[in-house]
Amino acid sequence: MAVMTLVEAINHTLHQEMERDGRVLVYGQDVARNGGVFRATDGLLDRFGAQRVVDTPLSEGVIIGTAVGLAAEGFVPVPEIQFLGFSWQAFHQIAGQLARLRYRSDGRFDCPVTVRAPFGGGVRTPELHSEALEAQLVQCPGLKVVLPGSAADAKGLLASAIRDPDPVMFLEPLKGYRLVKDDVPEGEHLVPLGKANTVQAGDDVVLIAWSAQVEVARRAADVLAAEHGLSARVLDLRTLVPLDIEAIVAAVEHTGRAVVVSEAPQSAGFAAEVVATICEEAFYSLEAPVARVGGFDVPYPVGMLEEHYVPDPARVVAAALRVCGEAG
Amino acid sequence: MAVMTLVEAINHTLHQEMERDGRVLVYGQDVARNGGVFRATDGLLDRFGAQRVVDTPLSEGVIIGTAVGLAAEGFVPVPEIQFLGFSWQAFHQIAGQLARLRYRSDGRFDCPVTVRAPFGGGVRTPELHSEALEAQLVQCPGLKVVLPGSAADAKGLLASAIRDPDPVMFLEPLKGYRLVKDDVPEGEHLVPLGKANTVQAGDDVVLIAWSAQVEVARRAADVLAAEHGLSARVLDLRTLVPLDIEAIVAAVEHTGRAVVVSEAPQSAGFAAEVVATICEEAFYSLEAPVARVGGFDVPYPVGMLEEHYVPDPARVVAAALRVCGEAG
Amino acid sequence: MSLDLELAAPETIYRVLSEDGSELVAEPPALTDDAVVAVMTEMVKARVANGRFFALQRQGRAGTYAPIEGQEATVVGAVAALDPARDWVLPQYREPVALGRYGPEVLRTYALYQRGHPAGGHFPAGVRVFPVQISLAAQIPHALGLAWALRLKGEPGVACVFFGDGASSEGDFYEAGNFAGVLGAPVLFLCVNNGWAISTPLSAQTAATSFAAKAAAFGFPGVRVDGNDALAMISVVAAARERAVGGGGPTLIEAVTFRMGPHTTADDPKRYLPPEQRAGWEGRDPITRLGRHLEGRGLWDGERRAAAEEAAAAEVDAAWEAAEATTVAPDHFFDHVYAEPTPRMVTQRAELRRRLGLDGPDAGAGS
Amino acid sequence: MSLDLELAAPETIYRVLSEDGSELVAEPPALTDDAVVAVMTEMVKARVANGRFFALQRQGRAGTYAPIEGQEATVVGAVAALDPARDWVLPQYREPVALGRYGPEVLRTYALYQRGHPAGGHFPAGVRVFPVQISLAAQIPHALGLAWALRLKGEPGVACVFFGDGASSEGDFYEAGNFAGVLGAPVLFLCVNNGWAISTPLSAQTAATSFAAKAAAFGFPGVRVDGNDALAMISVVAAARERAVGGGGPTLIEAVTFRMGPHTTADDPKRYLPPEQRAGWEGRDPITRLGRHLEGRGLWDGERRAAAEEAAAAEVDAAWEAAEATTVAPDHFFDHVYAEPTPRMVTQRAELRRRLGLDGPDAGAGS
Ligand SMILES: Cc1ncc(C[n+]2csc(CCOP(=O)(O)OP(=O)(O)O)c2C)c(N)n1
Ligand SMILES: Cc1ncc(C[n+]2csc(CCOP(=O)(O)OP(=O)(O)O)c2C)c(N)n1
Ligand SMILES: [Mg+2]
Ligand SMILES: [Mg+2]
Repeated sequence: MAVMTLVEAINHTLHQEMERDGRVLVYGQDVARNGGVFRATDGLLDRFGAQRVVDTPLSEGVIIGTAVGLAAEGFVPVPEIQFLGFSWQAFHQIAGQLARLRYRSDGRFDCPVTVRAPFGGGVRTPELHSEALEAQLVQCPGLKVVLPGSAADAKGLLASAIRDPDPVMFLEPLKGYRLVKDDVPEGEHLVPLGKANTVQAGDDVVLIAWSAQVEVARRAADVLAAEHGLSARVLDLRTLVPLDIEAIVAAVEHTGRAVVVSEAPQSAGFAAEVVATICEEAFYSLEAPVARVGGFDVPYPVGMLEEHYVPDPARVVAAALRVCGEAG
Repeated sequence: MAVMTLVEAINHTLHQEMERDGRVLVYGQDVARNGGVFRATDGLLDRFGAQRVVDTPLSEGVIIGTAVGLAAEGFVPVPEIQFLGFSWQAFHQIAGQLARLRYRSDGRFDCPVTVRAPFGGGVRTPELHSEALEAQLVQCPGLKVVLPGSAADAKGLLASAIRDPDPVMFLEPLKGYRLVKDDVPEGEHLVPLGKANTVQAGDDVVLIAWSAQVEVARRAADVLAAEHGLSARVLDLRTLVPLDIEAIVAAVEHTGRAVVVSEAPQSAGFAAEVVATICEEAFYSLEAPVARVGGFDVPYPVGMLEEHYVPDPARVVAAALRVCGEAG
Repeated sequence: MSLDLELAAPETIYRVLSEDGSELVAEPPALTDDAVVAVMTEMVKARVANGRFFALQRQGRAGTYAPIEGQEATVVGAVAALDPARDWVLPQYREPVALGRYGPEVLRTYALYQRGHPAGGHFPAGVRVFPVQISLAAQIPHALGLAWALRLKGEPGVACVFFGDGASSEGDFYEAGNFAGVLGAPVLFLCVNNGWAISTPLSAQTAATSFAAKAAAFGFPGVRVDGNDALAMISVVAAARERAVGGGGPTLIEAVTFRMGPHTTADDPKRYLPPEQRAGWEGRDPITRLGRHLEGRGLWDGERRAAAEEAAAAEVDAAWEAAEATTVAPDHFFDHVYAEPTPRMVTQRAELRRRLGLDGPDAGAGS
Repeated sequence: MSLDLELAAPETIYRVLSEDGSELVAEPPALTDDAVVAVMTEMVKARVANGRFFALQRQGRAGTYAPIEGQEATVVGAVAALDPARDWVLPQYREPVALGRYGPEVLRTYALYQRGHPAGGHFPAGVRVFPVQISLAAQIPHALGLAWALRLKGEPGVACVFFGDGASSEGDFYEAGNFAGVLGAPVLFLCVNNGWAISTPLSAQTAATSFAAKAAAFGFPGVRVDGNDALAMISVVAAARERAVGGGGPTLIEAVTFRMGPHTTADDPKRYLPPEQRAGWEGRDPITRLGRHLEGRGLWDGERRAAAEEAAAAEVDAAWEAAEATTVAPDHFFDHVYAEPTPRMVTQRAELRRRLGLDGPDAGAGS
């Protein structure tokens, strides 16, 4: 065990996976010479050389498109999109090609590609550096969508993603890169894709979240316990595809009340899918409507305004009190 | 009144709107010389000339990107994306630029752009010609998302979209272009954006749908009445942004039971938003969980298989019977 | 080889055969007689297959078809210069009937594709052909990825990607071309300039003096070749391949040809095609052209053509009958989305199977 | 004007001033003395503003800043050749401090932008400057749309779009360039080649012989100009503008310059920049260069520079103080998503206002 920040855990895991498997390639904008704008790929160029660690031109479409060809020839590409908002430049290759290589070839080709990108906001970036696009990616069958919330999960999920035979969108909490810090097993550590994690036990209400919102939910749970005598369970979904429906249903059957926390715009965000899933699979366990706490139906705002846009513990607490029938 | 197919109604409306407003421009792939691969723009070149009706190179990104500049200079662009699946090539311009021109300029620029594209499947096309991407577009705040289900609505909604000061994704049911045929008012006919339409009254269950699935829901309603003595209400949402929450809530409060029909992949599809909205706004009126009938979590399949993928009345009937507690 | 790609002016069109095939205007590629006859035979087969798939669509038995008529030399000539054991071919959608050199499985697989069968995307392992691509230009970055991989492995192969004059307007073409130049990867960018993108003529597609000229944006050679001259195609692609395998990097090849048929069986060229333009190309048929040359060499005659057509018809019919005989499970579309289905897909599939009564007699009750 | 864009070889770099500014190597643009001094003054202002925004970020008062140091002549020279009443300017993110010719509102608005205030995107009506663009190359198709509109209206203006060497690798650049060639629209594509895209050098960005050479893909002229030579920038942009307004179509202009500072205040060039490369550019400062020329003409001296710096500092400080004094409603982000908010936005906004207690004393109870 060693305490690492989330970005250190990513960097450490990339070193281990490139060491383990010579087919793993890391490339993207500023990943080699500069070690990535967040240092996630720092040191890889020196260690593994210019054949396996490559700075690409500024072309997201071809960064993803080449991964399709490299995968078909047996490599394991781990390209980086410098900020998730710029995955839109590559959306035709992500949704139409990367996600479908196996399907379009009727099973001929595996597609073991892991696309890394920072996810979400909270650090006053310029436009398009803080997007939360998980719902758009979940609407691309063929992709797996993974969002670690802790450094240990970042390692375990990234290693699993890289070894997975299918394309994974690996979305790293931008705000958590340096803020999130926890114990990370130094040796082999795999967290399976598709298993949610109960971050904290609790009986009155379950707070369901992913990525940076897990920490927001956890802090809300502390407040609920300390100030309102409510025992809140915190469930980190970790992966949206595959979705751990069982864990969601079990949690809701246990608490009867749920709040879903996410930072994307509310309408058609993934929180809606969680609510719909709960209503389909655990309707009769519900003692109150499920509440959503999330971004508003506006584009991610500029620095001066983001604090009012991104969910905070107070909003989660208020929603939890509402679903628990208290003065929310 | 005149009976028109849906594509005739589109063509007729484009003529009227270009006549009415000299700022309206129609451009895209094969829209001029060829009149569009579905003839939606047939005759516009002869009538309005090569300055206002333009065949563009094969570049979706710049088709949308130029609309941003044209709009900023006071024009009213009505570009066409030949098939919705190819809007992914332009997704960075749609989601990051077109949707945000007003927002990024803090209100300086209007963005009266209407992007037309065929939506959905059912006619055995090659890949990427049958996508249902409404949920991804709803996750782009700044866009309005409009999906007519009848020829009359196609006219009334298209005219409203073209006159709207904000960008509208106008999604036309591919399958309905020639199959859907109804009475269309020949003169001025505007259907406001944001108002759902009760296609058929009913008391036991409401079938909520949009685009081509409205007809599927209607036929299911007939079967429910004829074979099961159930009175099904059919609500055509017409526009997903703005969403007519009031109409949804009123319908659910009236019936207590609901089925949402759509053809996109289930996970994170817009149907989830409808279910979540119902659970938030009309939870205590629900007598049973809301059911979703839709596509599966797979890419749109090839011709031989699509009949098993796209919802059909039988599936809607089965779901309705389930939510009504009958042997579904 | 006399042809110097570095010096090729992107405005002059490289030819080996005169337009009527009666004489050689440049040194022909070094090929055995059998090899040249094989090229001719493949062109004939492509033409025959073209007629069959067109007819099958008209009969409502096969799906929308994109005819290759007039462009056979571009594709057959190009692949004749490739090594099926080492080189990848990435088609757009018009080329598959002309890829016989990559094995009989190609036509069989394509027949399944035209039938709307999912296996139509699955060229068998070992066959270095990528699935038909409908999303224009999307296959171009894939070709770069394959070529990059070959280079990393030190394998002496190339990726040859076909795309149309229209597809060349997509960002994917330019982004891949630019990155290919930087990597010096062994990619042959084969732009099939057939004059039209559905109803959009060249003049509305680009103002560049040629498509080959676009290579200047990438820093590697661009060359124009007569796409109706099979021998010229072989020479140019062979030279580009040699250069790429030798580490010389990519080449952009513009094959100048013409689409004699409609865009697809759903298209009506009367709406946009000036009849005189098509007429101008009628005298330049690639099969007649190479045929005349081979006749001069005593390698071809009406009899052999008849025999080739007969053999082709038999092969196409067999492929089609096999395709029509190939069934598919209605829930097949769940099979190859992921290596392992998600829990939700398992539920969805079970529901579908129940509904369709695929799990025994008493299944499907109710729904 | 002596400069002929049609004949410009995309490899030779056009200059008017010798590198040290001591002599004229080509005919200077026809400008009044006041106009040239104004160019000099704007460059000084840009340099001063650059220092201020850098410092403000370091003090934690302003957001991440992208320094323009070294590139002032490229931007100030280019806009000096434009007509603010008719021509649109579309910046990337490094240019705004050098757009003073478009009015004092530009700097004031940019100060709001650097503060993270939403009004930072709103250049006042009448100011033909598009919002700062972070999504690389995304503004290039917008420029084409604006130019297309001007042509349709018959207005004699152009759209001049700035983008970096890195941005030139995006599909948006190529797609817009190609369509602009077809339309013959009055667009000036101004590629600011400052040697680097964050840590990515030119050699990893493209293998083309120059960025100007990419114009061959579009069918219009490409020209290289010394981006540290304000007079050369004026001549080239003026010629391109004249050509565009006269219906001659677009021009691709590559300004060769160098980014003397870090990519942004968040960047550390020590990680990638060879010190000798930067050193090589130290002697080519654009302000010193034009300064020497103007001194020779008796139009400039240390005193005037000091005065210009003082005036600039005052203007920047005023702009910043105004920005810092500008408040914003916490729910402002609901204002300009649509002309009319959706019903759901109305609910969301009401909830936010209640929570923040913006609707009177007893509001916000509970949540
Ligand atoms: C990205 C994308 N946009 C639009 C289409 C619709 N479409 C199919 S074929 C075609 C024309 C293609 O022309 P070209 O590339 O010249 O190939 P050709 O058909 O002439 O062989 C168009 C516009 C598509 N398939 N993909
Ligand atoms: C589409 C897109 N991809 C990636 C980025 C991240 N990014 C910001 S600036 C930059 C480098 C830009 O280099 P260049 O275009 O040469 O402009 P310069 O910074 O040198 O002025 C990158 C990669 C972005 N902003 N937009
Ligand atoms: Mg073509
Ligand atoms: Mg640069």
